[in-house]
Amino acid sequence: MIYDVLYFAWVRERIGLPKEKVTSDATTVAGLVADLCAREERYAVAFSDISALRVALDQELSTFEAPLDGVREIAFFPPMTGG
Amino acid sequence: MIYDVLYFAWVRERIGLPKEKVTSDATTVAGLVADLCAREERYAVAFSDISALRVALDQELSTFEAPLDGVREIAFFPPMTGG
Amino acid sequence: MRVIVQEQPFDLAAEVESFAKGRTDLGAVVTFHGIVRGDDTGTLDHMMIEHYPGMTERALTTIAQEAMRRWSLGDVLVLHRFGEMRAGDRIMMVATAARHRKDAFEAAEFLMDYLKSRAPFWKKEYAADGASWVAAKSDDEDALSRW
Amino acid sequence: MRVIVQEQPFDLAAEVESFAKGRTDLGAVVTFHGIVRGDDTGTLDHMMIEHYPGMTERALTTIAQEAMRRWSLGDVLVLHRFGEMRAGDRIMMVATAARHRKDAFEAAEFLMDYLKSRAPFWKKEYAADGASWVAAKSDDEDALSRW
Repeated sequence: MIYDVLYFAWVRERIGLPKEKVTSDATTVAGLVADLCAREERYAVAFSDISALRVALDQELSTFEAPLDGVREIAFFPPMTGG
Repeated sequence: MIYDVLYFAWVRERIGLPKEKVTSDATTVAGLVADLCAREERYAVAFSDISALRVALDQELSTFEAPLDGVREIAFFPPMTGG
Repeated sequence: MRVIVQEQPFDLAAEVESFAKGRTDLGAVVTFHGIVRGDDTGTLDHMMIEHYPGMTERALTTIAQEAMRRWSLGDVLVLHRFGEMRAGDRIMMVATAARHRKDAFEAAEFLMDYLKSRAPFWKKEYAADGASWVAAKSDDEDALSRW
Repeated sequence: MRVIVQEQPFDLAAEVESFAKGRTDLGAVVTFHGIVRGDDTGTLDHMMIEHYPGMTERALTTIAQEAMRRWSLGDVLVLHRFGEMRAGDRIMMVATAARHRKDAFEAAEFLMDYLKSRAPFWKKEYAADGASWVAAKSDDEDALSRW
Protein backbone atom coordinates (compact mmCIF):
# COMPACT_ATOMS: atom_id res chain seq x y z
CA MET A 1 0.00 0.00 0.00
CA ILE A 2 1.02 3.63 -0.54
CA TYR A 3 0.51 6.00 2.36
CA ASP A 4 0.85 9.76 2.83
CA VAL A 5 3.19 10.02 5.80
CA LEU A 6 3.51 13.36 7.63
CA TYR A 7 6.04 14.48 10.22
CA PHE A 8 5.73 17.41 12.62
CA ALA A 9 7.95 19.39 15.01
CA TRP A 10 11.25 17.70 15.87
CA VAL A 11 10.24 14.50 14.09
CA ARG A 12 10.02 16.56 10.91
CA GLU A 13 13.38 18.15 11.63
CA ARG A 14 15.15 14.83 12.31
CA ILE A 15 13.72 13.12 9.27
CA GLY A 16 14.31 16.23 7.20
CA LEU A 17 11.01 16.52 5.41
CA PRO A 18 7.38 17.31 6.30
CA LYS A 19 5.66 14.74 4.11
CA GLU A 20 6.36 11.83 1.80
CA LYS A 21 4.71 8.91 0.04
CA VAL A 22 5.66 5.61 1.64
CA THR A 23 5.04 2.18 0.14
CA SER A 24 4.84 -0.59 2.69
CA ASP A 25 3.29 -4.02 3.22
CA ALA A 26 3.13 -3.45 6.99
CA THR A 27 -0.23 -4.16 8.59
CA THR A 28 0.23 -1.96 11.67
CA VAL A 29 1.73 1.42 12.50
CA ALA A 30 4.57 -0.31 14.35
CA GLY A 31 5.28 -2.39 11.21
CA LEU A 32 5.46 0.74 9.08
CA VAL A 33 7.82 2.37 11.59
CA ALA A 34 10.07 -0.73 11.42
CA ASP A 35 10.13 -0.46 7.62
CA LEU A 36 11.12 3.22 7.83
CA CYS A 37 13.83 2.59 10.43
CA ALA A 38 15.34 -0.12 8.21
CA ARG A 39 15.66 2.38 5.37
CA GLU A 40 17.92 5.07 6.74
CA GLU A 41 19.65 6.17 9.93
CA ARG A 42 17.64 9.42 10.21
CA TYR A 43 14.41 7.40 10.58
CA ALA A 44 15.98 5.13 13.19
CA VAL A 45 17.04 8.24 15.13
CA ALA A 46 13.63 9.90 14.89
CA PHE A 47 11.80 6.75 15.97
CA SER A 48 14.36 5.58 18.56
CA ASP A 49 11.97 6.24 21.47
CA ILE A 50 8.43 5.45 20.41
CA SER A 51 7.09 6.35 23.88
CA ALA A 52 8.03 9.98 23.13
CA LEU A 53 5.91 10.00 19.96
CA ARG A 54 2.27 10.17 18.99
CA VAL A 55 0.59 8.97 15.83
CA ALA A 56 -2.57 10.05 14.02
CA LEU A 57 -4.32 7.93 11.38
CA ASP A 58 -6.38 9.96 8.94
CA GLN A 59 -6.17 12.89 11.38
CA GLU A 60 -7.41 11.01 14.45
CA LEU A 61 -5.08 10.18 17.34
CA SER A 62 -4.29 6.46 17.38
CA THR A 63 -1.69 4.02 18.67
CA PHE A 64 1.35 2.22 17.29
CA GLU A 65 -0.51 -1.11 17.56
CA ALA A 66 -3.36 0.09 15.33
CA PRO A 67 -3.98 -1.71 11.99
CA LEU A 68 -3.50 0.21 8.76
CA ASP A 69 -6.58 -1.17 6.98
CA GLY A 70 -8.20 1.59 4.97
CA VAL A 71 -5.81 4.25 6.25
CA ARG A 72 -4.52 6.87 3.80
CA GLU A 73 -2.70 9.44 5.92
CA ILE A 74 -0.33 8.70 8.79
CA ALA A 75 1.25 11.45 10.91
CA PHE A 76 4.02 11.19 13.49
CA PHE A 77 4.76 13.91 16.03
CA PRO A 78 5.84 14.58 19.62
CA PRO A 79 3.28 15.17 22.39
CA MET A 80 1.25 18.26 21.56
CA THR A 81 1.79 21.62 23.26
CA GLY A 82 -1.18 23.76 22.35
CA GLY A 83 -2.98 26.33 24.41
CA MET B 1 -25.33 54.72 72.99
CA ILE B 2 -26.52 56.17 69.69
CA TYR B 3 -26.05 54.03 66.60
CA ASP B 4 -26.51 54.58 62.89
CA VAL B 5 -28.78 51.70 61.89
CA LEU B 6 -29.18 50.84 58.21
CA TYR B 7 -31.66 48.54 56.49
CA PHE B 8 -31.41 47.04 53.01
CA ALA B 9 -33.63 45.20 50.54
CA TRP B 10 -36.84 43.79 52.03
CA VAL B 11 -35.76 44.68 55.56
CA ARG B 12 -35.69 48.32 54.42
CA GLU B 13 -39.10 47.92 52.78
CA ARG B 14 -40.73 46.32 55.84
CA ILE B 15 -39.33 48.84 58.28
CA GLY B 16 -40.09 51.65 55.85
CA LEU B 17 -36.83 53.55 55.94
CA PRO B 18 -33.21 53.05 54.87
CA LYS B 19 -31.45 54.52 57.88
CA GLU B 20 -32.10 55.94 61.32
CA LYS B 21 -30.40 56.90 64.56
CA VAL B 22 -31.18 54.45 67.35
CA THR B 23 -30.46 54.99 71.00
CA SER B 24 -30.10 51.79 72.98
CA ASP B 25 -28.42 50.41 76.10
CA ALA B 26 -28.20 46.95 74.53
CA THR B 27 -24.77 45.32 74.70
CA THR B 28 -25.23 42.92 71.78
CA VAL B 29 -26.84 43.01 68.34
CA ALA B 30 -29.56 40.66 69.58
CA GLY B 31 -30.29 43.08 72.43
CA LEU B 32 -30.61 45.98 70.00
CA VAL B 33 -32.97 43.92 67.84
CA ALA B 34 -35.11 43.16 70.92
CA ASP B 35 -35.28 46.90 71.66
CA LEU B 36 -36.40 47.64 68.10
CA CYS B 37 -39.01 44.87 68.10
CA ALA B 38 -40.48 46.23 71.33
CA ARG B 39 -40.97 49.62 69.69
CA GLU B 40 -43.30 48.94 66.78
CA GLU B 41 -44.97 46.12 64.94
CA ARG B 42 -43.06 46.78 61.67
CA TYR B 43 -39.76 46.00 63.42
CA ALA B 44 -41.18 42.83 64.96
CA VAL B 45 -42.31 41.77 61.47
CA ALA B 46 -38.96 42.55 59.85
CA PHE B 47 -36.99 40.73 62.54
CA SER B 48 -39.43 37.84 63.05
CA ASP B 49 -37.00 35.32 61.56
CA ILE B 50 -33.45 36.25 62.53
CA SER B 51 -32.06 33.22 60.69
CA ALA B 52 -33.17 34.87 57.42
CA LEU B 53 -31.13 37.98 58.19
CA ARG B 54 -27.52 39.09 58.18
CA VAL B 55 -25.89 41.87 60.17
CA ALA B 56 -22.82 44.02 59.52
CA LEU B 57 -21.06 46.04 62.22
CA ASP B 58 -19.12 49.01 60.87
CA GLN B 59 -19.37 47.44 57.39
CA GLU B 60 -18.00 44.02 58.35
CA LEU B 61 -20.23 40.94 58.43
CA SER B 62 -20.86 39.87 62.01
CA THR B 63 -23.35 37.88 64.09
CA PHE B 64 -26.35 38.61 66.27
CA GLU B 65 -24.38 37.53 69.35
CA ALA B 66 -21.64 40.11 68.72
CA PRO B 67 -21.04 42.84 71.34
CA LEU B 68 -21.67 46.46 70.37
CA ASP B 69 -18.59 47.92 72.09
CA GLY B 70 -17.12 50.64 69.93
CA VAL B 71 -19.57 50.03 67.08
CA ARG B 72 -21.01 53.06 65.25
CA GLU B 73 -22.87 51.64 62.26
CA ILE B 74 -25.14 48.60 62.28
CA ALA B 75 -26.75 47.24 59.11
CA PHE B 76 -29.45 44.60 58.74
CA PHE B 77 -30.23 42.86 55.46
CA PRO B 78 -31.23 39.55 53.90
CA PRO B 79 -28.63 37.13 52.50
CA MET B 80 -26.73 38.83 49.69
CA THR B 81 -27.36 38.09 46.03
CA GLY B 82 -24.48 39.64 44.13
CA GLY B 83 -22.72 38.40 41.05
CA MET C 1 -5.64 45.27 41.44
CA ARG C 2 -8.78 47.27 40.64
CA VAL C 3 -12.17 47.24 42.36
CA ILE C 4 -14.96 49.24 40.76
CA VAL C 5 -18.57 49.77 41.89
CA GLN C 6 -20.64 51.87 39.52
CA GLU C 7 -24.15 52.50 38.31
CA GLN C 8 -23.44 53.10 34.62
CA PRO C 9 -22.79 50.31 32.10
CA PHE C 10 -19.17 49.24 31.73
CA ASP C 11 -17.19 48.69 28.56
CA LEU C 12 -16.48 44.95 28.67
CA ALA C 13 -14.38 44.98 25.50
CA ALA C 14 -12.18 47.83 26.72
CA GLU C 15 -11.73 46.24 30.15
CA VAL C 16 -10.74 42.87 28.69
CA GLU C 17 -8.49 44.49 26.10
CA SER C 18 -6.53 46.55 28.63
CA PHE C 19 -6.37 43.96 31.42
CA ALA C 20 -2.83 42.57 31.78
CA LYS C 21 -2.00 44.11 28.39
CA GLY C 22 1.70 44.15 27.58
CA ARG C 23 2.62 41.95 30.53
CA THR C 24 5.11 39.32 29.38
CA ASP C 25 5.26 37.54 32.74
CA LEU C 26 1.65 36.33 32.61
CA GLY C 27 0.50 33.53 30.34
CA ALA C 28 -3.13 33.10 31.34
CA VAL C 29 -6.09 35.47 31.66
CA VAL C 30 -9.56 34.37 32.75
CA THR C 31 -12.58 36.65 32.65
CA PHE C 32 -16.13 36.13 33.82
CA HIS C 33 -19.06 38.40 33.18
CA GLY C 34 -22.61 38.09 34.39
CA ILE C 35 -25.64 38.95 32.26
CA VAL C 36 -29.21 39.70 33.40
CA ARG C 37 -31.29 36.73 32.28
CA GLY C 38 -34.87 37.18 31.14
CA ASP C 39 -36.91 34.99 33.45
CA ASP C 40 -38.27 31.68 32.17
CA THR C 41 -41.65 33.08 31.27
CA GLY C 42 -40.13 36.15 29.66
CA THR C 43 -42.06 38.58 31.84
CA LEU C 44 -39.07 40.34 33.41
CA ASP C 45 -39.31 44.04 32.80
CA HIS C 46 -36.24 45.17 34.71
CA MET C 47 -34.07 44.44 37.72
CA MET C 48 -32.90 46.81 40.43
CA ILE C 49 -29.67 46.07 42.24
CA GLU C 50 -29.40 47.67 45.64
CA HIS C 51 -26.08 47.84 47.44
CA TYR C 52 -24.48 49.12 50.63
CA PRO C 53 -22.21 52.03 49.64
CA GLY C 54 -18.96 51.87 51.53
CA MET C 55 -19.31 48.27 52.64
CA THR C 56 -19.54 47.14 49.02
CA GLU C 57 -16.15 48.58 48.11
CA ARG C 58 -14.63 47.17 51.32
CA ALA C 59 -16.06 43.70 50.74
CA LEU C 60 -14.93 43.56 47.11
CA THR C 61 -11.47 44.79 48.04
CA THR C 62 -11.19 42.18 50.79
CA ILE C 63 -12.26 39.43 48.38
CA ALA C 64 -9.81 40.58 45.70
CA GLN C 65 -6.97 40.82 48.20
CA GLU C 66 -7.76 37.34 49.48
CA ALA C 67 -7.55 36.01 45.91
CA MET C 68 -4.15 37.70 45.46
CA ARG C 69 -2.99 36.12 48.72
CA ARG C 70 -4.17 32.59 47.92
CA TRP C 71 -3.07 32.33 44.30
CA SER C 72 -0.08 33.50 42.34
CA LEU C 73 -1.71 36.30 40.37
CA GLY C 74 -0.33 39.16 38.34
CA ASP C 75 -3.51 41.20 38.42
CA VAL C 76 -7.16 41.11 39.50
CA LEU C 77 -10.15 43.18 38.40
CA VAL C 78 -13.56 43.16 40.09
CA LEU C 79 -16.29 45.38 38.68
CA HIS C 80 -19.94 45.35 39.80
CA ARG C 81 -22.86 47.55 38.80
CA PHE C 82 -25.87 48.62 40.84
CA GLY C 83 -29.14 50.29 39.88
CA GLU C 84 -31.53 49.43 37.07
CA MET C 85 -30.76 46.76 34.50
CA ARG C 86 -32.65 44.89 31.79
CA ALA C 87 -32.42 41.39 30.31
CA GLY C 88 -29.20 41.03 28.33
CA ASP C 89 -27.40 43.80 30.26
CA ARG C 90 -24.01 43.01 31.77
CA ILE C 91 -24.11 43.18 35.56
CA MET C 92 -20.54 42.57 36.58
CA MET C 93 -17.19 41.12 35.62
CA VAL C 94 -14.05 39.73 37.17
CA ALA C 95 -10.68 39.13 35.52
CA THR C 96 -7.61 37.32 36.78
CA ALA C 97 -4.15 37.06 35.24
CA ALA C 98 -1.54 34.51 36.23
CA ARG C 99 1.56 32.79 34.99
CA HIS C 100 -0.37 29.52 34.71
CA ARG C 101 -3.99 28.81 33.85
CA LYS C 102 -4.83 26.88 37.02
CA ASP C 103 -4.26 29.92 39.25
CA ALA C 104 -6.25 32.18 36.94
CA PHE C 105 -9.23 29.79 36.76
CA GLU C 106 -9.34 28.98 40.47
CA ALA C 107 -9.02 32.60 41.52
CA ALA C 108 -11.82 33.67 39.15
CA GLU C 109 -14.14 30.98 40.53
CA PHE C 110 -13.23 31.96 44.08
CA LEU C 111 -14.01 35.62 43.34
CA MET C 112 -17.39 34.68 41.88
CA ASP C 113 -18.32 32.38 44.75
CA TYR C 114 -17.52 35.09 47.29
CA LEU C 115 -19.18 37.85 45.29
CA LYS C 116 -22.41 35.86 45.18
CA SER C 117 -22.77 35.49 48.94
CA ARG C 118 -20.44 37.97 50.63
CA ALA C 119 -20.73 41.21 48.71
CA PRO C 120 -23.66 43.41 49.86
CA PHE C 121 -25.83 43.43 46.74
CA TRP C 122 -29.52 42.57 46.57
CA LYS C 123 -31.52 42.05 43.40
CA LYS C 124 -35.19 42.84 42.94
CA GLU C 125 -37.00 41.73 39.80
CA TYR C 126 -39.87 43.73 38.34
CA ALA C 127 -42.28 41.88 36.09
CA ALA C 128 -45.71 42.63 34.61
CA ASP C 129 -47.32 40.78 37.51
CA GLY C 130 -45.33 42.36 40.35
CA ALA C 131 -41.93 42.70 41.96
CA SER C 132 -39.94 40.29 44.10
CA TRP C 133 -36.55 40.06 45.77
CA VAL C 134 -34.26 37.39 44.39
CA ALA C 135 -33.70 34.77 47.10
CA ALA C 136 -30.19 33.65 47.97
CA LYS C 137 -29.49 30.09 46.83
CA SER C 138 -28.20 27.51 49.25
CA ASP C 139 -25.99 26.31 46.36
CA ASP C 140 -24.22 29.66 46.43
CA GLU C 141 -23.63 29.45 50.16
CA ASP C 142 -22.45 25.85 49.79
CA ALA C 143 -20.00 26.88 47.05
CA LEU C 144 -17.95 28.77 49.65
CA SER C 145 -17.12 25.60 51.53
CA ARG C 146 -14.71 24.43 48.85
CA TRP C 147 -12.29 27.30 49.43
CA MET D 1 -20.28 27.19 18.17
CA ARG D 2 -17.24 28.59 16.36
CA VAL D 3 -13.80 27.06 15.84
CA ILE D 4 -11.12 29.24 14.26
CA VAL D 5 -7.50 28.42 13.35
CA GLN D 6 -5.58 31.33 11.92
CA GLU D 7 -2.12 32.80 11.53
CA GLN D 8 -2.97 36.48 11.96
CA PRO D 9 -3.60 38.13 15.35
CA PHE D 10 -7.18 38.08 16.58
CA ASP D 11 -9.22 40.92 18.04
CA LEU D 12 -9.80 39.79 21.61
CA ALA D 13 -11.98 42.78 22.50
CA ALA D 14 -14.26 42.28 19.49
CA GLU D 15 -14.55 38.53 20.10
CA VAL D 16 -15.45 39.01 23.76
CA GLU D 17 -17.84 41.86 22.96
CA SER D 18 -19.80 39.90 20.36
CA PHE D 19 -19.77 36.51 22.11
CA ALA D 20 -23.26 35.66 23.43
CA LYS D 21 -24.24 39.29 22.90
CA GLY D 22 -27.96 39.97 23.19
CA ARG D 23 -28.73 36.50 24.52
CA THR D 24 -31.16 36.82 27.43
CA ASP D 25 -31.14 33.09 28.26
CA LEU D 26 -27.48 33.03 29.35
CA GLY D 27 -26.29 34.51 32.62
CA ALA D 28 -22.63 33.55 32.65
CA VAL D 29 -19.74 33.99 30.22
CA VAL D 30 -16.20 32.77 30.89
CA THR D 31 -13.27 33.58 28.64
CA PHE D 32 -9.67 32.46 28.72
CA HIS D 33 -6.84 33.78 26.64
CA GLY D 34 -3.25 32.67 26.51
CA ILE D 35 -0.32 35.04 26.16
CA VAL D 36 3.26 34.27 25.04
CA ARG D 37 5.39 34.62 28.15
CA GLY D 38 8.91 35.97 27.93
CA ASP D 39 11.09 33.22 29.36
CA ASP D 40 12.55 33.60 32.83
CA THR D 41 15.86 34.92 31.63
CA GLY D 42 14.19 37.27 29.19
CA THR D 43 16.09 35.92 26.20
CA LEU D 44 13.08 34.77 24.17
CA ASP D 45 13.17 36.36 20.76
CA HIS D 46 10.12 34.73 19.24
CA MET D 47 8.06 31.55 19.20
CA MET D 48 6.88 29.53 16.21
CA ILE D 49 3.72 27.49 16.54
CA GLU D 50 3.49 24.63 14.06
CA HIS D 51 0.21 22.82 13.53
CA TYR D 52 -1.33 20.04 11.45
CA PRO D 53 -3.73 21.68 8.98
CA GLY D 54 -6.91 19.70 8.72
CA MET D 55 -6.42 17.69 11.88
CA THR D 56 -6.24 20.89 13.95
CA GLU D 57 -9.71 22.02 12.89
CA ARG D 58 -11.08 18.51 13.42
CA ALA D 59 -9.55 18.18 16.88
CA LEU D 60 -10.76 21.60 18.03
CA THR D 61 -14.25 20.90 16.68
CA THR D 62 -14.36 17.55 18.46
CA ILE D 63 -13.25 19.16 21.74
CA ALA D 64 -15.82 21.98 21.42
CA GLN D 65 -18.61 19.53 20.59
CA GLU D 66 -17.66 17.39 23.57
CA ALA D 67 -17.91 20.47 25.83
CA MET D 68 -21.39 21.24 24.42
CA ARG D 69 -22.40 17.63 25.08
CA ARG D 70 -21.12 17.50 28.66
CA TRP D 71 -22.30 20.88 29.93
CA SER D 72 -25.40 22.96 29.41
CA LEU D 73 -23.90 25.68 27.19
CA GLY D 74 -25.45 28.34 25.02
CA ASP D 75 -22.33 28.93 22.96
CA VAL D 76 -18.65 28.00 22.64
CA LEU D 77 -15.78 29.72 20.87
CA VAL D 78 -12.32 28.20 20.33
CA LEU D 79 -9.71 30.26 18.50
CA HIS D 80 -6.03 29.30 18.12
CA ARG D 81 -3.23 30.94 16.21
CA PHE D 82 -0.21 29.37 14.55
CA GLY D 83 2.98 30.87 13.11
CA GLU D 84 5.33 33.44 14.63
CA MET D 85 4.57 35.16 17.92
CA ARG D 86 6.46 37.33 20.39
CA ALA D 87 6.30 37.82 24.16
CA GLY D 88 3.05 39.52 25.13
CA ASP D 89 1.20 38.34 22.00
CA ARG D 90 -2.10 36.56 22.45
CA ILE D 91 -1.91 32.95 21.24
CA MET D 92 -5.44 31.68 21.67
CA MET D 93 -8.75 32.10 23.41
CA VAL D 94 -11.80 30.12 24.41
CA ALA D 95 -15.18 31.42 25.53
CA THR D 96 -18.15 29.61 27.03
CA ALA D 97 -21.64 30.90 27.78
CA ALA D 98 -24.12 29.17 30.03
CA ARG D 99 -27.19 29.78 32.10
CA HIS D 100 -25.16 29.25 35.28
CA ARG D 101 -21.53 30.02 36.09
CA LYS D 102 -20.56 26.48 37.08
CA ASP D 103 -21.16 25.12 33.58
CA ALA D 104 -19.33 28.03 31.97
CA PHE D 105 -16.27 27.66 34.22
CA GLU D 106 -16.02 23.89 34.01
CA ALA D 107 -16.44 23.83 30.25
CA ALA D 108 -13.75 26.50 29.78
CA GLU D 109 -11.30 24.54 31.94
CA PHE D 110 -12.14 21.35 30.06
CA LEU D 111 -11.51 23.06 26.73
CA MET D 112 -8.14 24.34 27.92
CA ASP D 113 -7.06 21.00 29.34
CA TYR D 114 -7.88 19.25 26.06
CA LEU D 115 -6.36 21.97 23.89
CA LYS D 116 -3.08 21.66 25.75
CA SER D 117 -2.60 17.95 25.07
CA ARG D 118 -4.98 16.91 22.30
CA ALA D 119 -4.85 19.62 19.68
CA PRO D 120 -1.96 19.23 17.18
CA PHE D 121 0.11 22.31 17.94
CA TRP D 122 3.83 22.37 18.72
CA LYS D 123 5.76 25.35 20.03
CA LYS D 124 9.39 26.15 19.29
CA GLU D 125 11.14 28.93 21.16
CA TYR D 126 13.90 30.96 19.55
CA ALA D 127 16.32 32.73 21.87
CA ALA D 128 19.68 34.45 21.45
CA ASP D 129 21.43 31.22 22.41
CA GLY D 130 19.46 28.85 20.20
CA ALA D 131 16.08 27.27 19.52
CA SER D 132 14.24 24.50 21.33
CA TRP D 133 10.91 22.71 21.18
CA VAL D 134 8.68 23.25 24.18
CA ALA D 135 8.29 19.92 25.98
CA ALA D 136 4.83 18.67 26.92
CA LYS D 137 4.24 18.78 30.67
CA SER D 138 3.11 15.72 32.55
CA ASP D 139 0.86 18.10 34.53
CA ASP D 140 -1.03 18.86 31.34
CA GLU D 141 -1.51 15.19 30.55
CA ASP D 142 -2.57 14.54 34.16
CA ALA D 143 -5.12 17.37 33.97
CA LEU D 144 -7.18 15.29 31.50
CA SER D 145 -7.83 12.60 34.07
CA ARG D 146 -10.30 14.76 35.97
CA TRP D 147 -12.80 14.92 33.10
